[in-house]
Amino acid sequence: MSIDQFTYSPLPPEAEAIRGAVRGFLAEAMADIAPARRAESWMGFDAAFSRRLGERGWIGMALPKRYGGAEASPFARYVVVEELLAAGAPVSAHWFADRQSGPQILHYGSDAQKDFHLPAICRGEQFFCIGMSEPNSGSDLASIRTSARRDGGRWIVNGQKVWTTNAQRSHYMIALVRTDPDSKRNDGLSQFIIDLSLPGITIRPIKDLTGATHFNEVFFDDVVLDAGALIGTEGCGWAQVTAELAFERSGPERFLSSIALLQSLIGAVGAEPDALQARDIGRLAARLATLRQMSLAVTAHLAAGRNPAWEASVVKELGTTFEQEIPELAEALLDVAPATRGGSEHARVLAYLMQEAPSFSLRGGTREILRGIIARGLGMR
Amino acid sequence: MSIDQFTYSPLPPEAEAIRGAVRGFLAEAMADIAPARRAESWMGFDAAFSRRLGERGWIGMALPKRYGGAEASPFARYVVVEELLAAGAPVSAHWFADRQSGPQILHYGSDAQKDFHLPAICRGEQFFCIGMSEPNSGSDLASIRTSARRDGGRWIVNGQKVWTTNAQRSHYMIALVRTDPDSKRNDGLSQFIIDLSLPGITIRPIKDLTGATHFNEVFFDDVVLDAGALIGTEGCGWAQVTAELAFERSGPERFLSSIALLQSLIGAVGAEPDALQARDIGRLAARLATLRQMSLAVTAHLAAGRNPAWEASVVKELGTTFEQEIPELAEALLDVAPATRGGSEHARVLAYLMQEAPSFSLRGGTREILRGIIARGLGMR
Amino acid sequence: MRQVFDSTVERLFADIASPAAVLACEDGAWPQAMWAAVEESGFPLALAPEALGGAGASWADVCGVMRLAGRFNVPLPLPETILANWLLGAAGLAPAGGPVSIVGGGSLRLQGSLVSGKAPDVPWGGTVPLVVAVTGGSAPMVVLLPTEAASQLDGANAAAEPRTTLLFEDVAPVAQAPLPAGWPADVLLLGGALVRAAQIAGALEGVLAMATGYAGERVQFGKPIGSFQAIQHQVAVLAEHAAAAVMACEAAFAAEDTRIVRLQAIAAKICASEAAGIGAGIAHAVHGAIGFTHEHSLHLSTRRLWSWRSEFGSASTWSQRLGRAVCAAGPEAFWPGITDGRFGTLQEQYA
Amino acid sequence: MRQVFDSTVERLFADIASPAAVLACEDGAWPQAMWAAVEESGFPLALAPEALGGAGASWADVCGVMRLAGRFNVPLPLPETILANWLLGAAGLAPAGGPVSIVGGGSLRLQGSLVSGKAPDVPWGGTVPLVVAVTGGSAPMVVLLPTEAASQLDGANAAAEPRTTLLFEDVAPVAQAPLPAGWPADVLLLGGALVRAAQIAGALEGVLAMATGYAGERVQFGKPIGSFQAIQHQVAVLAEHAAAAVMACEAAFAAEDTRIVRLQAIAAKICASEAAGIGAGIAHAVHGAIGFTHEHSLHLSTRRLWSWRSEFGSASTWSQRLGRAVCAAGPEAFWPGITDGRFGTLQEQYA
Repeated sequence: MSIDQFTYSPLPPEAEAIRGAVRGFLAEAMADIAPARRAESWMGFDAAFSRRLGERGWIGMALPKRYGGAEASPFARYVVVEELLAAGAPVSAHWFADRQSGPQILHYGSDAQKDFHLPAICRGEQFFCIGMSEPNSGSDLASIRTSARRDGGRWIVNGQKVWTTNAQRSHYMIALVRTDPDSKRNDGLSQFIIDLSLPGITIRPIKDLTGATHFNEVFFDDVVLDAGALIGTEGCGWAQVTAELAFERSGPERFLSSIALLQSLIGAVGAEPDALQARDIGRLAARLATLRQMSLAVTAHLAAGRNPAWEASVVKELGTTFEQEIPELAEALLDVAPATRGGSEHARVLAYLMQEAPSFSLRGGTREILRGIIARGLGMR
Repeated sequence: MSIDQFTYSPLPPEAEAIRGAVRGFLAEAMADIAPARRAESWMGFDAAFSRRLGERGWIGMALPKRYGGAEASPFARYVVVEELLAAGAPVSAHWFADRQSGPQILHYGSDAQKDFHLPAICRGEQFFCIGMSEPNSGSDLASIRTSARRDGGRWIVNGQKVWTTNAQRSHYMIALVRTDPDSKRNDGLSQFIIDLSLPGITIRPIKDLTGATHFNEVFFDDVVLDAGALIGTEGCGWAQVTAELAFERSGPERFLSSIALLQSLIGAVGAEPDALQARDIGRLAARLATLRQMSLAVTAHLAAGRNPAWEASVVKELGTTFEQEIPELAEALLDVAPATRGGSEHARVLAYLMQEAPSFSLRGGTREILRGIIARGLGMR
Repeated sequence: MRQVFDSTVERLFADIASPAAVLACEDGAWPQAMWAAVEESGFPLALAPEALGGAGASWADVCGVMRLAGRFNVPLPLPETILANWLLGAAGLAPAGGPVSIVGGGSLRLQGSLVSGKAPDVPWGGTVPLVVAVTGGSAPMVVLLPTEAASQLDGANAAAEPRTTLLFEDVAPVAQAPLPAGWPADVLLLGGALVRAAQIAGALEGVLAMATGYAGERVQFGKPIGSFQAIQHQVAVLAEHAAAAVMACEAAFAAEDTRIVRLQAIAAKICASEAAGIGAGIAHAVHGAIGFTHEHSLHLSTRRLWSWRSEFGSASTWSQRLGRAVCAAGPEAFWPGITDGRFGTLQEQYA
Repeated sequence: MRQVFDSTVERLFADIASPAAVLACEDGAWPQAMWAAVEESGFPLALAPEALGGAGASWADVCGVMRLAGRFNVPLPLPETILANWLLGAAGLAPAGGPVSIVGGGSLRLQGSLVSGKAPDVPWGGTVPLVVAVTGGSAPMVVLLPTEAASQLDGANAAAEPRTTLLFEDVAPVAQAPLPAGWPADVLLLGGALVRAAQIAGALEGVLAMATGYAGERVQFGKPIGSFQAIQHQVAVLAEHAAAAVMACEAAFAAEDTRIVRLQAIAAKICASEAAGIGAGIAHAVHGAIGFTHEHSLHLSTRRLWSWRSEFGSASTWSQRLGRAVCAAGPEAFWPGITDGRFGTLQEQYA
């Protein structure tokens, strides 16, 4: 692992060419959406909006054409995604399908799974969630206890997932569960595509501290799955999950979560910042420009078929720090208190992101986990 | 351990009353000393200056009158010490004798040791160093290997100390060595007062990155000590050392090391700071005022005979952070590059303290050690 | 008096301000029974002079009350009322009955015998019948104003505590008197900063206890997370900053008379506000996902930390004011300023 | 060309710039043999046009050269000479033979055919025979000035690299030509910032390697300190910032022609300078006392990091310039500015 892997990787012209169309669409489609709503970033849910994106071919772009994709490069998808995030578009409905489930089904899925899921994903009609954490395995995924037991040609699932984003609004979950009851730690885990409308599944939304419900508890009580629900290879779930981590950790969503606040801060500060405001805003702009280049460098590795998991961890760690710094700096640069009722639009965006920011370093690998990965990649142990 | 231990502990009027005399003396004695020299803080060595302080009764102030002290309160000593440090007075010669060795000899020493050492310490004529670290025991003092072996009524010392501040300019070392060769870790350690002029002792100064020589390697090759060199109880060296840690970690020297730079920064910024300069300088002033109150609160506990080791660790950790922040902020607030030759006086003070600052979190317990102590004091382990 | 006060209010708050009770106030409803219990305790009049029916206590006596109000997330304008009645008393006016809030900023002015102007983000400004303010201009007056006479813009901070902007137009004060000679016109801003600093210190004690407790219970990778060095060090940093906030407040409340020492009060708000951001961030990092839920009571404290640090002047705002005073005084005056507790002229030292 | 350049200079620097050789230069003596080896390599002329006898390389080609100059603490004005010859070439002037330095700031002005004014802190300004500067005023000129004609004030940065202030009074340039149309008058400040950013990135690669290596060797409490979570996490943060510095530089040097993209160059200096402070602090914390000694070579890098971050505009200075441009452009222009790599008008984009 070396920092030399961060080589300059400009967006190819054919990817850059999409930007104008996306911006044009967003200018129209987002015209009436207030900053406080845009501040939800990729947590904003709007099924109709996702279908509109699907119509334009901006979901599952990298998938083969026969499944409804555009066989576009990861860079083309990158342009679409960064424009959606920068505008604060409500992309949550299709987010996990586009980022993780679609590529994973393409890579590990059976033909039947591909035929069934991928076209619907590309249309923005099938929404996925990712079932990973359990009550006693937050960062420690290897301690997963939810089980799938063979029963003839079927699987019986029992257990519980927690912190599952969007479970209550998704059609399917790709869940990591234990298929070998005698296995320990990372062994004996497998992935299943679970239809969330099946009997025996109970989904209980968890209110977060702002009162919003993004997370869920999902209970499995003798849920019966067809043999076809297994995705990939039995017992290889851990390897399948870790192979996608670089996709999950390096995208622009790992540093753009607070962009709505940065924009509203620039507006609230006005055209003539004082020395403190200019310094901190300029510094954030420099860091954002650099994070974007780092993220593009990882995208280039992914496009070349490599697994830049270490580099992706670097991007996420720095990106999360950036996202979490923005509410702190916004507080420091203007004498505006955060407001959950009344106040200025900026005060409400500030309140929302100040409260959400702690979650940025929890989701997708905590700071401790990522720093550990980075250190081990440097040869420390 | 509780943060409630930080109670308001104002300086008593009789201690405050000394301040004027100290300031008056320093205004005269320090008139010709340039800021870059004052920046050395308690590393500045001037034996003549120490004797002048001794003449005024400002060394060993808390010691009994019969030994040349003033039986003053720890608060009176506090006022003298903070004024010396704030002025950047060269106090290094008598520093360890005043802070640690004198009190320790009073506490653990024999009558002979007291009679011999304490009056000379108070006169500013006997200088001490503290022999703790060894090549393979930096933070890990329990792994000390320098040994003192009984030989009839005498002790034979062999081994090596390192990072011993001022050894090359001190008359005595109080050394922590292993007296029980079969002991492990913290057991079997004892303290000795070692006359550094004895045969078999070699002192080799270590240049630091600025080219200054504060540290030394000290080698002991069959050094013969009288029985009277043992201080305190054989085998109790560890307890004796740890009992004084609160004294060592809570004084104003733990947050005033960069005060010369802060003062020169205020001067270089001028009377009309911009928003960034005003914010950071104001913040530092607030933090300094608070650190001083925290340090005084620990002094009050010490004066009352308690052992506020936990609270002292909090002061040192915050104080070190403050001291190390100042060069970073000075760099950020003015477009002045540090200068080791030429440049402004401020640029030279900046260069000196920027380079010295890393040592602030090494001496007297590293950041890692102190945070560990603080966490354990909160019940974590 | 301090110890009696502390133990009394701790029992009181433990009784009336459970997490559930605090949470129940987030819809903006006024907890009348909770206030009645506080009023019965007499603490709203703690700093009013005995001659005017108050307890005649000093700021030092009520430091613990303020800290505990923060620690228990008490959803009442008790600190504001104590401060309001203190200023009324200092101006020779009788304390107000019931909850009273304060106007820390804005642009109120007295023309003839009527007050006009804007009072932004007044704590519980839409609920309390009265607010105390200091009017601007060359002869500042302490005025007690009826809120029902103001137009009101509803609002709430990040902890859903009411913050109402009041617009006064030719409103006659219920009472008025000149600000005591030599007192600065921003006394309520400074006083508000002081009490918020103490509430922050109290809330930090709370989150420190929660973080320490949780780190000892929660098991990951087969051992309590509190045994991981990264968690230990984060909690240590939280403790350091909580300790600094406590110390800064204790020093600021320690004036022997009922005045506020300006440097200490400013230092308290700066250190506490900085500690608030650091502490809230660490507490959430330690608690992980569970601390991010509505069900866990951590957010009752952290959302207040995120709010209180910005109220009555943020760390930046006060740091800039202090920094300008430090620079104007110059480098030679810096250290004497720290030991004497003041920068600049004597008149600016007290509120 | 990049790979050939990189491997060539890496061998060259490894050969001539050992820690002992670097340290030997700290007394200010000019290492003539070291410079002769560099000059023989041809790199001083890398960016000069082929038509004028240079190598005609692009900025992208020499990014590695600059990084390696930083990594090996090369005590020579090589980056300055490359930059100087680049600007001379862009102005149509022949490259200078030998070492040439640059004037990044100050107040040089051309009156008639003579240059006067102050050039502060010129790298090796007391050693090199010539410096390149851009004169102020409405018609900025690229001038090549003889240092022997200037009064000199000796100085050195924290790494004891010579930084000499030159005072010119009615000095005739050795060569001069108008600054290319549309190029900003601060091109040497920007270019200086760019090369210092790359040197910082290189030095950070060096301290990262040293910290990682030392953490694996040094044993405390019975195990390598690299197995302690607190050390691991610190080294991880060092690696993150070193990576950011490398990336920012690579992007800034990547313009297809020989011009400098302004936003990327500024971003590189900001990110690298911030990384310099963080990285130097962590490297020293990891190394403990041994890294604080003169004998250990860590300080060869850290003292340069502490110097280079302040030279040709600190992180604060450039951040303030960028921040003012961002705010002037307004919130709607922010994201397009990031993707397009510019804020404000086109003329400001290039140097």
